[in-house]
Amino acid sequence: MENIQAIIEALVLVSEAPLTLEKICAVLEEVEKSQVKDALDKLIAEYEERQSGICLQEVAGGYQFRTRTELANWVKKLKGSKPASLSPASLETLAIVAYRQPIVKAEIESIRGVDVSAPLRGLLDKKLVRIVGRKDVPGKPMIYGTTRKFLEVFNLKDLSELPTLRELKELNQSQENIEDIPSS
Amino acid sequence: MENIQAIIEALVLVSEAPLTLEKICAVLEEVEKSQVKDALDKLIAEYEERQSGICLQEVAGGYQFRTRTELANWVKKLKGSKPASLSPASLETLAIVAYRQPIVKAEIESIRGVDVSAPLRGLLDKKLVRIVGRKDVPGKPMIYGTTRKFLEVFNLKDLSELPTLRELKELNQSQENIEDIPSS
Amino acid sequence: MNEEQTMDYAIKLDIFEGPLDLLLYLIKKNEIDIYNIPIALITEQYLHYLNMIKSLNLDLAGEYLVMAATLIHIKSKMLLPVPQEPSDEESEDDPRFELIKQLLEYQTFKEAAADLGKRPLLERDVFVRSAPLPAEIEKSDTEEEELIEVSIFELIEAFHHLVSRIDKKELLEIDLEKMSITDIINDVMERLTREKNLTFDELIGEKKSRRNVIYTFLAILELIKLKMIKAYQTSAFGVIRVFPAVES
Repeated sequence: MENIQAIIEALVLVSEAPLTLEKICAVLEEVEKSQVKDALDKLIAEYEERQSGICLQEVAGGYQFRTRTELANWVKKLKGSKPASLSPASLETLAIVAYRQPIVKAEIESIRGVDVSAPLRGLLDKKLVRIVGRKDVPGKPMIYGTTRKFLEVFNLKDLSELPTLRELKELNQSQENIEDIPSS
Repeated sequence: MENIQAIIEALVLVSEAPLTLEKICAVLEEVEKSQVKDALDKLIAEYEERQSGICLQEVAGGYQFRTRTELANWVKKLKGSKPASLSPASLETLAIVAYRQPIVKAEIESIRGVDVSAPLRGLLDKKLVRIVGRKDVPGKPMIYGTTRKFLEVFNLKDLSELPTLRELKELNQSQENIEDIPSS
Repeated sequence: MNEEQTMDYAIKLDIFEGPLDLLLYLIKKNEIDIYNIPIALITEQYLHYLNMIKSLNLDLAGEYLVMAATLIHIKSKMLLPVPQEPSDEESEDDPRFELIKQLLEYQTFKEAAADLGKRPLLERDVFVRSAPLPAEIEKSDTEEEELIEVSIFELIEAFHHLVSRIDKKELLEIDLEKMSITDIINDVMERLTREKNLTFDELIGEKKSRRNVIYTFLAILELIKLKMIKAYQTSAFGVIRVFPAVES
């Protein structure tokens, strides 16, 4: 068999979406999963060491070649198009869905304090958020969650890679703090 | 300026078509064409030397990353399990079957306004739609409905979990503007 | 207020994401402790902003007004004399408790959103290969069962476009109840194809819930109407036996 690393490189390159370890293993039937993982780690390190313009990254539960962030301006210069960025309303809505999923629209609205129809719709269109089902309560509201594309776009390996909510800890402690409020 | 080679690698990776020398030079304004050419030759040699699974190739008047020909079989093996997406015609046909089932072909066609033989066959092949019976009317037309696999693919417990058009419209609604403001 | 200040407000109003965001701004501007909000001051400033929006003829979402009412309500409650004996649940009694909780939670997610925005974003900071694959590997004969990647949102979008294109009003209504019956219709047809004929009791099966009986009955009526099944009864109150209308 040819060099495992070389095969993996080829597979990752041709893959449209981040390529999962499982898929690589399915192709390399006779190779141990741990060996495949080793080869992947080695490849990542090699691209890193070489200071190549592209790097092999673990994202959205798979592996993908991506350009190095420092080179973004050069790539943008080539592409010429300005990327559509997310509005603060969309980002806030997305953050709530990401951290609180599965979540229904009313819950998102109670946190943001505003109607979220428009940003939610936009996120569905952009495929960053999806309908995961319906809640079994009166009215059967739809439940939302993030997609794999969300992980891809935000460069996340998986949801557990999301930074923990710093303030949320404080929020849990706030109960105590609030008890200290002097009654005015 | 960062390493020219690294920039070129990034540019080639993201380019939709083989990237021409001219385009690279246009991005790297301050670099001499001969220097860019040198960097490209060096890169080609490096990928070659490393026996990497991908190689930088000059094709169709430009440069492109390609998998090494010797690895074609591995790539084909991977591509065999590529997830298919549905064409718009299939998606529309599927939507009609899903929301209007049980339904006969003539009814689907009257909604879509075109012949649906091809997409319907495709959906039957993909096991998203099935024949649920025949109607006891002249011609005994076949009646179509969705399958269990349809529910699985769309992550639904049952058909009542399908979103309704009203819910979609709600997401399209923009906020209502309110005129009255209480005076302080 | 002079022209310049008015403009200042106009610009700022644009950047608020809602009443909570506006409140957080006021809290920050006044360097107030979020756990001990001087409600009178904040209410006054909040309402001031709202009037500003009004005078500028800008659109104001209803949520801002709801918050104004909430603030005024809290303010009035704060004016009431506090019961003398301090209790453990005093915090719950603080009229500001809910608002503070809401503000802290919103602030958390506002920061989480900012953090998300700072991540290396695809198509902004990082890029992936976008070239189509060479034709010879794109097409390969598949023996495995095809996987399908499509979301439910795309499905309803497709239906929506279709409906808006042809403007058929009767297509618009999708009844969840009806869809529940459709599930049973599919189930009935599947079993009939297998068993050739079934009695009503058999169709209802073990799950003899009121809901299930009614839905199954409605499904049978619908199937008869659609001429997909035929139902026979040997005598009044006798066993109802259903058959596929057309032998498969």
